[in-house]
This record gives sequence, C-alpha cells and structure tokens, in this order.
Amino acid sequence: MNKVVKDAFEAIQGLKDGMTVMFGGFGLCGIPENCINALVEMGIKDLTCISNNAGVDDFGLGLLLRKHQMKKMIASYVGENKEFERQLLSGELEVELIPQGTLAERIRAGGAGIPAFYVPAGFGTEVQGNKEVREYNGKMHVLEAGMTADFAIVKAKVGDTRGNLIYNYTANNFNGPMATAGKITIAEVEELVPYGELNPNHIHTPGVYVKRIFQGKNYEKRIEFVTTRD
Amino acid sequence: MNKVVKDAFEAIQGLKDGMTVMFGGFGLCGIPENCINALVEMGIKDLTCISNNAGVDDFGLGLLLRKHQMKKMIASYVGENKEFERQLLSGELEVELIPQGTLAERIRAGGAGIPAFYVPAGFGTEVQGNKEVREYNGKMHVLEAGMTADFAIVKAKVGDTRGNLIYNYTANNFNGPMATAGKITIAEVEELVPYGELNPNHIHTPGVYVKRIFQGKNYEKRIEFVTTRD
Amino acid sequence: MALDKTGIAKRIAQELRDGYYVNLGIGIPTLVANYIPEGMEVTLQSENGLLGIGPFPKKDEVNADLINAGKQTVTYMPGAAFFDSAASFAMIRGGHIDLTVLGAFEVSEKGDIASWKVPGKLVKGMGGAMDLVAAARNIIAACMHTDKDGNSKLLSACTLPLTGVNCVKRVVTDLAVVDITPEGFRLIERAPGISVEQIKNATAGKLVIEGDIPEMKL
Amino acid sequence: MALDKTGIAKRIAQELRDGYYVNLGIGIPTLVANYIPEGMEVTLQSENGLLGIGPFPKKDEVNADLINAGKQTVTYMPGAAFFDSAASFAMIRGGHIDLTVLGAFEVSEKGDIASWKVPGKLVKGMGGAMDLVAAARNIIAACMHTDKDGNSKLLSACTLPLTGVNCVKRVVTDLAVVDITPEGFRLIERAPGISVEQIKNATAGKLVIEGDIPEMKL
Repeated sequence: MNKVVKDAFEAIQGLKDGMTVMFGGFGLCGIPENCINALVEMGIKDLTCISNNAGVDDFGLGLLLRKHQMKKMIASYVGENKEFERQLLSGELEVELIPQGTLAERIRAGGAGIPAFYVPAGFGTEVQGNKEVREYNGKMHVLEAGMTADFAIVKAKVGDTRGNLIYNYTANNFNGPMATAGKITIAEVEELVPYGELNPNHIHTPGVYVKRIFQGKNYEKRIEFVTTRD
Repeated sequence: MNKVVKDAFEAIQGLKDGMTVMFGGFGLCGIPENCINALVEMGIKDLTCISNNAGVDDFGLGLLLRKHQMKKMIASYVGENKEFERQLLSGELEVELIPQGTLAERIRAGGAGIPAFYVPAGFGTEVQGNKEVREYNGKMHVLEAGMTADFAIVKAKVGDTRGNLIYNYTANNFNGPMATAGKITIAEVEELVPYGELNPNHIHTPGVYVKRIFQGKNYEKRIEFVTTRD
Repeated sequence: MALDKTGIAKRIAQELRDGYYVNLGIGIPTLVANYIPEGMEVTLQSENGLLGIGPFPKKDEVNADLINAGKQTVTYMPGAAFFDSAASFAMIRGGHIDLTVLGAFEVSEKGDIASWKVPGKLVKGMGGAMDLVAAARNIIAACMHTDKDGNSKLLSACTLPLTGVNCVKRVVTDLAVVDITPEGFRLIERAPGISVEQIKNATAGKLVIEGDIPEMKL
Repeated sequence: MALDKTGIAKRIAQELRDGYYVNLGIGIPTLVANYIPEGMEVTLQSENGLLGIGPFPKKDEVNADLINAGKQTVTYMPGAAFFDSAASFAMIRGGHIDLTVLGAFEVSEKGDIASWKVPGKLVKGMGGAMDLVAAARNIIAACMHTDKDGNSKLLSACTLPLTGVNCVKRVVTDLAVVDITPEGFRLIERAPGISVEQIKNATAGKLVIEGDIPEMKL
C-alpha cells in the first residue's frame, strides 16, 4: 500500500480533459496550490471545477481560468475575479451557484453514500428551481443530491504516509468533506510524516479516503484580505 | 454563560417522566455513568431511550431497565441483557431496532437540520416497512428521518467550561452525533478544564452543542468482554 | 438624526444576550462585534469553520490558515473550536446559532429577504446567506431604510431575487427598529430625533404603529 | 475433509489484497485477521469508530475506551484513526471499505443474505450488518454449508428475515467457494477432499458447475 507520490505531477496522473474535480479551500485559505499549478502546467482542460470560491485573477483557481481550462464552475461565491467575470459574461464559462451549506452537505453526502436529502436552504428562491419540495416540522424543504467527483484535491497541514490528514485552523473548510467525495482523492500536505506519528484521536480525515499523498513545496499561502488591528 | 453544573443531579434537572433521551456510548464504552445513575436514583420513568445498546443487567442502561423506568428502547443491538429480554417478551417494554449506521446518521441529521435522507440500508428487509423507497445510481434506497431528543446525555474524556469536548479512542462512537441532537445536551467528562486549555484543532464536539457540563466521579468504566492476547 | 452604520451596529448589539452564539454577516453586521456589552460572553461563529472569532490579529499574528467568512485574517478566542464546512453548516442548519445578523437589499413585510443578487449586475453568489436565513432561529436584517434615491427597502414584497422567505424576525435600519408580524412591519423604536412620520414615509410595506414609539437608547 | 472455522478464515484471507480496508464481522470473519499474509498491509475497520484495529491487548494494555464492534478490548495499529459512529458509517455507506466479511444464516442464489433474526428466537438486533451489506462494494459471506441437521444454507431464496438483498458477491463455506452470478451459485473451489457431488448435495439453490473445479490451496 504505497500512497506516497513524488509530487503534484505524479499525483494528478489520470486526471483528464473533461473531468469533474473538487478543490478544497475557502477563498485562498487551504487550497491545494501545488496541484493547481500542475494542472495549469499540464494544460488539462474542459474541467468542471467544484470549489467554494474561484480564486483570484493570478492565484488559485484563477490560474486555471486564465488559461481557459475550466468549462464549468460550481461554487457558492465566486469572489473578486475579473477574468471569471469576463468569461461568464462572454458565455465561455458555465457557472452553477449553490448555497454554501448545501454545497458542503452535498459533498459530505456524496462521500457518505447518501444520494439525496432535504434542506430548508433555497426554498422559495431561484435555487429551488424544479427540485422536489416537502414540508417537515412546519417548514418547507428542498431535496438536494449528493455530489461526487472524478478527483478531489485537498490540502492539509500534516499528513502521514497512510493518508491520514490534520488540517490547521480554518484551512479545514471544504477539504474535509471533499476528501471523502472523490473517486480518487489526492492530498497535498505541508508536512508528510511516517504513519504512526499522528495522534489517532486528532485525525480529521482518516487515511481510507486518500489515494495519493505528497509533501508540497513552495507554499505561498497568499492571503486575500490581510486585516490587522495595529 | 455558565454551563458548568455541580453534578449529575443538577445536570438532569427538567428531565421528566415520559421524555425521549439519547445516551451516548457503544456497549459500555463511553456511557454517561453518572447521569444514568442519577436517573435511576431519581426514579424518572416512562422514558424513551435512544442508545445503540441497552447496557447489561447490572450496569449502564440495564439499571434503568431493572427499575422499569424505560417505556421504549430505540437501539441497533440490545446485547446480552436478561431483564431486557424478560420485559420485551412480557410486553412491558417496546423496542424499535434500527440499523446502526442509519441510527447514527438519523441522529446526525437531527442535529444538522436535515429532516430526511435516503440510505441503501434496510431496503428489501423488514426495516423498509412503509418507508418511501427510490432508486438512485441503480440501487434502491429508503427514506429515513432525522432524529432529535428532549435530552441528549453524552460522556467525554475531557471537556472545558464552554462545553467543548474531546473523546478518547472508540469512546466517541454515538456521543459525537448525539451531542448535536438533544434539545438540551448534557456532557459529563472525566476531566473538566478551564476554557482555553484545549487545542481548538482537536475538539470533537464544539461547545455550542453542550448546555450543561460537569466533571463526573467514580467512573467504573466497566468492560463487557476483556479480551487479551496473553 | 438617522443613524450611521456604527449606530445601527450599536443598536443591534443590544439584541445580544449572555451566552449567545452569533453569526454576523459581512458589512454592517460585522461591526456589531465591536459593541458587545462589557462582561457579556458572546461567541461569534464564522461559517468557514470557526466558533469563537477573536479580534483582527496584530501584524505578527497574521496566519493564512486563520480567516473569517469574509476572507479577512482573524484570531480565535480562548475556548474556540475549528471544524469543516459541512460541520459548520450542520451547526447553522440545525438551529444551534442563537442569532444571525445579515445585511439586506430588501426586506418584505412577510419577512422575506433579498440580499444576494441584483439583476443586471454581476452575480457573485449567495455564499452562506441562504443557509443562514433558512435555518437560524432568530434573524435580524441590517440595512439603510431607503436606498440613495429614497426608495424604501422595507416593502410589501421584495422585487429582487430572494435569499429566503418568511425568515427575518426584526429589521434594524438607520431610522427604526421594526419587527415582522402577521400584520406587517411593526414599529418598535425610532432612531434618535426621527419622527414616526418620517419612518412611515420611508416604509413602502405595511407599517403597524401602536401607542407611543420610544426612541432608541444608544 | 470439510473445513473448520479456521480453515474458512484461512481461505477468506486469500481474498485480501495489499492496501485493502476491510470490515470483519463477528464470528468466523473475525478469525480472518489472524491469517493476513505476511508483508501485506490490510487495514481493519471497526464500525464503532476505528480504522486500524490492532491485536488484542496484553493484560496491562487493556483500555475500556478502546474496543471493537464485538465489544472486545483491542489495540490500535500505527497509522490508525478514531472517529464517531456517524463518520464510521459514512465511510461504510460511501463505499470506501474494500471488503466486508460477514457471517450468514442463509444466502440466496441472488445474493440475498439473512444473518440477524430467527423467528421464535429472541431478537438482539441487526447492529451494523444491514448498513454493511447495503453499502460495501465487495461482500463475502462466511458460513457452514449446511446447518447441523444437514439443511443447506445456500438456498434459491432465503427463508429467514433478510439483512440485505442482492449484495453478497461470494460465499466461503466449509465445503466450497461459490460466487453469486446471474445464473445462480457458481462453484469456484472445493474444500480439500470434498467432491463436487458432495457440494451439489449440500446446496439447495441453483449451483452452476463448469469445467474442472479446483481444490482450495490452504
């Protein structure tokens, strides 16, 4: 059982044009920088990307946008990204917006073998669309579907050689749920340790979910809005 | 915001005859011993108990059974419990058996505001009953409902005064999901520490779910089957 | 005089109670955190996975792995907990957050809220707003009473795409505090120096005025 | 000679592959853990919240907080992870476990399995068995080929209440290995010294026998 790969290029082997890929992260926090850069360099295209946000113009998923590698973006908030805006308005890019909690739960459900579930979010809004609705406890709910992807690419602070992952602070976000929902899940980590070194009570993503893992390099960890009190 | 109560008796205030109560634990592992004992001593009765198992004759939920305080038991496996058997056969006790994973997910859903969801477990068996069924991905699924309780009583290894909980090894089990699904959740812990002492990345149950917490005493932590290799 | 954003935030802060878990949206709601009454324990939730937001960091405390839902760097309070996005919205959807404060473009007298999309303008997405309004037990909308052309934002029915229906409980504006009731907007308080008449004129939806309407105490 | 329980476990262990995540039910399946081939990395899942079950503890290692799904004290392997029951069954239901081995009272030629309830006997519950059989990608049932009165447990249709339908992929008994195929039970291997005729006589469901049936190598 060798899950450890050399680098991002080896990790994304088999990730082909037209596939659906989940990317962990919230804004630029906790995004799999190494794999995104490798996808850009490999020029893999027509991707359907599932990510809470779409990066910024020159970092994160914005890099895939700039090279027109994205066919469709599924997100809750696309943020400030001029190229995204341009491609959306010109019709080059298809966009599906999903309430953030529904997106997170659809991904968790996809990983958990739950094909559909009811939530209150979106009822009476355009998110409801043609979805089935039903009243529970005096409140209307919408039936939403579990979601999986050909690949899920996540980033963790520390991982071990068996694929166990520990996230740092709010860099967990969508990484945890997405790790469970990829047909193939790739984890890039800031620090890769031999298995047995992590406290088994502290693991956020058990190794069973991770097929390939590597220690990334040159993490920029850019911050979208540095806000200080001094 | 004072969540800390003196002991189990103060913790179970307001827990009345006829209520529905979730009890964390798997077998005898991770059960809220102090609160169970207090319920026995207070003689609160006609309880509907939701717990994966039903304890043994002289420990855990078996103590509630022995004093006829249980009206109904909702569980996945009732285990070896002669008094349980007797009350079931005599019709004194109502029992509802639910597949373990469905039980866990129903509780998680109850806490997560998901009133219903589809799972494959139980299709084509007596668990299906009159439930709605639907095919997803070529496989039949059953619609199951989220589950909450008047009280949820859980046990953790360590907790802080804000109600944050950390479980130990397999003593997490149903405690984590149940903590989210009680209208009032009580946590008893082996060690209560001031808030700020726990590493916020290691917390299993965030304090928002816990209304009352106390440091239990005289934990017996009985083991059902001590099995050793020497 | 009509309140400024700070005034609105101060008034909303009066809705806080000891022990509350609160989610504050981007904009005016975020400012509420600055006016939590001394000695009151209020825990702020950030839907990207943090319970217990602290103040903005000092320069040397900035950590790229520690941001709020507005993607700003933050710190965390003693007693905080981190979790993933599915767990975070389970917390929200399950009704475990006591109070949600959200900015609004429009609010209807039925408690509908529009806050995420203006046709003709680029849509950035609803983020977590639809989940929050659909699930929170207690939702306060924060907004100016009218837009800059003087059009009321408190309407009989929203004209913009909705974020949620029948969910807002109270609206705090630069002019007034109004509650959503089966009869319509019910006027609770006036901003200092603002008359009932001014509020009436600025409210397009049905406004219920009963008895003396007190002035806010800020 | 018909296999004993240990023999069945040894044969099932041949189904393991390097890197597999496996859930072993109570009874014969648990014994499979003793025959994991040297050098092969197999991770055992316990549905009460452990990935990476280790051997039974030494006396001084016994920990009440560390048990398996059979409520026996266990240890954990380096690289293990602990989680709650909802997360554990999310893992199972989501198809992340490579192989599940379960005991069975009856198996039908369609892959239905009965394993939890005998009418007239006290019902203890299904535990996690229904979740496991409904979700695992690869399910092996382990049982004696016949009951002690000689009645076959491999039937055209189960007579006992079902645990799951159309889910078992392979059955390993004291007499044979058979696969569930659209045509019925397909005989794959014979226990050492057991004839095809003996297996045929012990199988009530439709048994497909094609070509030479090899003997198990144990």
